[in-house]
Amino acid sequence: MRKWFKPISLATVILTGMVLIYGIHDMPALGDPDSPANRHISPRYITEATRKTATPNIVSAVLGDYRSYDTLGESAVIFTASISCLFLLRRIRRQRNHDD
Amino acid sequence: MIDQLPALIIVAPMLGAFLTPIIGWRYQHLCYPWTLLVLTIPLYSAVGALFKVIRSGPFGYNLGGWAPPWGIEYRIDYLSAIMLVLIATIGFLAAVNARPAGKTEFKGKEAQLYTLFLLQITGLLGIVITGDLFNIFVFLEITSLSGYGLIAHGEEGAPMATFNYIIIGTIGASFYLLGVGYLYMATGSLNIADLATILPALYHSKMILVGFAFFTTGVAIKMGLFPLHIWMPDAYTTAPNSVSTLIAPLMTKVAAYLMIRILFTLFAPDFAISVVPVATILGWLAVIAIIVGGVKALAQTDIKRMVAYIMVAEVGYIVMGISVMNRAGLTGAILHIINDACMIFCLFLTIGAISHRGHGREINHFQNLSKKMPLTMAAFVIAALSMCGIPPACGFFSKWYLIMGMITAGQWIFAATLLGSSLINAVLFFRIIEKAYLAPPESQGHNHTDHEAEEIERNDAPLSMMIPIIMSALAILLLGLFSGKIIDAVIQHAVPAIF
Amino acid sequence: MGEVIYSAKPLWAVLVSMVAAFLILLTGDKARNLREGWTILAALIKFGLVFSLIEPVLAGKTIEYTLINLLPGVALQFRVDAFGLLFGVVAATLWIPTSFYSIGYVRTLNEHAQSRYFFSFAMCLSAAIGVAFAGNLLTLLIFYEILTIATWPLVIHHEDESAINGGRKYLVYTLTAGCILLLAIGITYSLAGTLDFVGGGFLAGHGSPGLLIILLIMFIAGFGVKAGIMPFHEWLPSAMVAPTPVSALLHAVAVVKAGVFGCVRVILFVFGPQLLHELGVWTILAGVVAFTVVAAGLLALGQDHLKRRLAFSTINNLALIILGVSLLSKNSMTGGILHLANHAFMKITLFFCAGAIYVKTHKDHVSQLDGLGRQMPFTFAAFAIASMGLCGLPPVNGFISKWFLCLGAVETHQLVFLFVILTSAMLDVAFFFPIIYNGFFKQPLPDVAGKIDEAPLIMVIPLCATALFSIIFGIFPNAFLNFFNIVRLAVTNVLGG
Amino acid sequence: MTEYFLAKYNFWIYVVLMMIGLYAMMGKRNLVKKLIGMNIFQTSIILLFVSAGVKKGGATVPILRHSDYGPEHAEHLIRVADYLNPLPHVLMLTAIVVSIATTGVALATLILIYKRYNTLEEDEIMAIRKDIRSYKTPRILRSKD
Repeated sequence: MRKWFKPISLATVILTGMVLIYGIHDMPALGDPDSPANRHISPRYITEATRKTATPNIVSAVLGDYRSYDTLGESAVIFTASISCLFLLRRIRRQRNHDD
Repeated sequence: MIDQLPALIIVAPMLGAFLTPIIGWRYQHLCYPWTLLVLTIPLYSAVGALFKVIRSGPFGYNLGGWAPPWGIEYRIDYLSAIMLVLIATIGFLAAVNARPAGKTEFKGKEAQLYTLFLLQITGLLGIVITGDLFNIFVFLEITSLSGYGLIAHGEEGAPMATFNYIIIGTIGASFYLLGVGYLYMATGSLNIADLATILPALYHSKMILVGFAFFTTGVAIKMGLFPLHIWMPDAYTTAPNSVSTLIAPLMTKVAAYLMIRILFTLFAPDFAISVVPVATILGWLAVIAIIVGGVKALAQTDIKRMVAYIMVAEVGYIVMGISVMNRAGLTGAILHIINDACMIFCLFLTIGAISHRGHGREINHFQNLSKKMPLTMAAFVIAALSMCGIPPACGFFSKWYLIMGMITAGQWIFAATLLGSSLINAVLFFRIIEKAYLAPPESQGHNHTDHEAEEIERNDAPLSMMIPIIMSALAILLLGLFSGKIIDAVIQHAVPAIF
Repeated sequence: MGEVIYSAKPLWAVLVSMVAAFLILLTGDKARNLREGWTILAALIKFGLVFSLIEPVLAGKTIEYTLINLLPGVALQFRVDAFGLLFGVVAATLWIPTSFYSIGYVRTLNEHAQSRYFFSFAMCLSAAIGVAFAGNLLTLLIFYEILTIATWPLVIHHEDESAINGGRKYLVYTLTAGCILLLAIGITYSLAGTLDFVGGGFLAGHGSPGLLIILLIMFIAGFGVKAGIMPFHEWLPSAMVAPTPVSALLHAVAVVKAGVFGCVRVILFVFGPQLLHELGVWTILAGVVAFTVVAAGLLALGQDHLKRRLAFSTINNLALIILGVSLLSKNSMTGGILHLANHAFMKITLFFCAGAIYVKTHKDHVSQLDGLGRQMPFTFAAFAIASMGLCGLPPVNGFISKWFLCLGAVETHQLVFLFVILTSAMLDVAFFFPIIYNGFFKQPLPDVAGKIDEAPLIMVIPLCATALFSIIFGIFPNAFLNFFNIVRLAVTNVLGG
Repeated sequence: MTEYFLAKYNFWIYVVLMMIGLYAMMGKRNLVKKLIGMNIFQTSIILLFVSAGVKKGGATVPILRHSDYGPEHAEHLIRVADYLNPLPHVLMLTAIVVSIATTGVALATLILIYKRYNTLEEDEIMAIRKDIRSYKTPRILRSKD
């Protein structure tokens, strides 16, 4: 089983890579201002965000207002991680104290 | 108030989680009532949302007042409404159940247990409620991270299982994010409803195909679908009992929900049939999952690991229902998401109670358990019968719809696998029931057993475990009896109209 | 078909023993008299409810009650027609003597886990009545599966090696059958879009002949397991490890008859005689069943264990019922359906006798029963009456049903089946009469000679009662319960006119 | 051909990075290497997203220039092509945080693992766990003593 581990993972990786490369063909070229991503939703952010949120930094405006719930979630993620780490590691310190 | 229900569903448990460590700083014992108090809000709101949907159809909620697709939209339709109720209910009951086991498993750190508990429920609710692909990713990560933190607290092998879960789970979430990226680059949008209108014109774009592939793979990892299930049995077996009751029934189901969303809402159903043969692939993976899950479960003597492998098979059921791409099959899949969540919940609850009373998890040590813990074992029997598909427990009805789906699609092998799997379940569970209900072979001779029965001390689960156990067992029966009603009122609207 | 009455009576008839079951469990071992009181009370109420349905049904009405919608077009629905009523009446009537008998049996033997025993028993009866009154295939399946599960604790009651093995075998057979049935019903639903029983069948015109034949095979295999059709009979003799009252009511009346009932429902109310004639499979079906009749009779000869012998006799008679129905002529159907009721009375008497003998002497092998007849005259007399009935001798009720079966076989011009029926009667003589002869005329074995008297009254009275009723129904087939009229009506419902 | 590659070189880089990361996560037996692979993997996705927001032709960071700023300005005066697409940046800010959080939890778990088994080689851990399950003194710990 172990012997096959590396070949299997290599095969999976190559397969994934091939899928990825297959997808590249239809990708817009780098920096194409007419790519769908640059045309569909973002123009509105650039034109109206500053007026509506009174923030010249559009990234901040989107982060803090349009998509503020992503940011709330983001802070929850950090909070989750910090709580997890804090308490996972606290156990060890206690155990060590106990051992001493 | 009623208009803000959707926001409340997410914000209440999230803020509750933020406050829990502060409360727990001084008053550790208040964390438990606080958690229950907080969880009543999403429960109330979810039920309210469900009734609103039933009354007046799906509705959206624009967060911050920004119209979609520019802002994030919470979209509550029939499917997400019933999932919300499911998650909020099971989350609440799991929280009720968490205290006795949590006291020993998280000694002195209950504040952390309840914080992560609330965050886990927040994440699960968020995945279901939001109508924005990237927002789903964020909630997915909240769910996963709180899951990692909780599972790592388990028994001996838990950290290793958690690390594997982190690696594989991150691959899953990243694949999902990659899918979002591809779709974003092809369309420029992140809103599911918006994407659903743009995508059909692009179905043959290679970007969409690749994005779709990564979507389904990522979700399949989170779901534990067959070759990607390897993290699941270890993680759920080693997890603390107070935690596995929450994570095990819901995580896979929410991932299944996501799969339905992607296959049927984001993409039109015929994309998965005619453009890419993903339905066929999923169907056969499901067959293998059911067989492998069942056979692996047969080999276990640890009841918790056994149930974890059964879950692999149950995921197969749901995917199979999705894969046949017809009304009956999808109805069965959605019904099975609900039913299976209740059954797995009840099983993990009873396993937790049995372990809590010091009877371990080794099936061979379950002698006389029915006399020691009669109510717990009665609930276990109900869940077990439901797993075997015995009416009127709910398992029968989802199985019925799934089989109808297979018949409509003419997939006889799938149908045979389903039926065979319920027989395997019967073997699995009657093995345990025999052990728990029959006197051990040494003490035969009928005249003595009555006296012995009196000697065996009856010591059933503590009240806070008993309430969820009884509720879940009742839910299994009621969901079965009222499955017709549930389908009429909710699920039939959740199935795409073109079927 | 006639007027439809909407009434919750069928539901109550099902629920009453279910409620009683939970009351029994709550009362527990502490108050035995109260617990057994629940059983008897429920048995009487159930009988009253079912009995009150006879009159409207005979007047050509159908009693219907829809509980809740399960699927589009399929509800959890009770519909009492003549055929269902027949099974319901038989099960509800025989529960009363069995209740008394059970009490005597478990108390005399001081059985363990009595609460579980009475609980499961009451659940079984609930399920059996549910099967009888089910208005469509799905409702039937639901109660059928409940019946499967509720019987299991009774089969493994002794909790020893052979009981557990018997229980496992029972579960493997019946649960597999349940799965096959589920699939078959699913296919039926996808073909016809309905599952409601219709006299004369509803499948005609749906699906290709090949598919329908496969469907029929699946149905017969699914229900045939409980009905003990060969080669699915293996579990029944093994399940004889259960306490005798269980064997009596369940393995002679409720459970196995539920299988037969299902088979007949499928043959007459799902497929219908017309369709089966068109498909041309009825001869094959009848052939398979006829094989079971003869083979089970021959196997019974070889059994020394009394209950196993009775089990094979049961298999033999159940097959006879299905044979009668699958011959599809008016008289054979009448005979078959009537035999469903008559066989119940006779076979329960036989099992009661076997139990009474076991309680008194702890003997359960045919070869050990020599001379007991003179010490237990009532028991053996009842045994003699019932076995005469099974052999088809007048004036016991078995004669009437076998007479109609023979008439039906002649009617269809299939003399081979007539031969089968007569052979089976002959075999019955061969494996029952030695028992009676040895019991009355041989010298008793030394260890029992002169020491044995009758079993407790609470056991003897039920078995005498059922034997007496066997004779009464033999002379007046319409006495009290109107069996013959009900059967006539059931046949008319199927064939029309 | 070269142009074809050059026009989308960002994607090629991302594919290569991703394959490296994925291989490290799956094929490596050392847990820290797996974790590093995970980071490479996540970084490649961030790269993909950010490169989707690039606009050639003089676009700058999405912070409004003073000339474009002011409530009296009509919206149509702001040229969309002048600014990079802000949305991928927003998304990736979140994704980076998520990635850091995951790494943090994974590292905490690794510490737990190390304290428990005294090693971070997966094969050795498996061997120790096998011994623990069969109630033997773990062989790795024995050899170190």
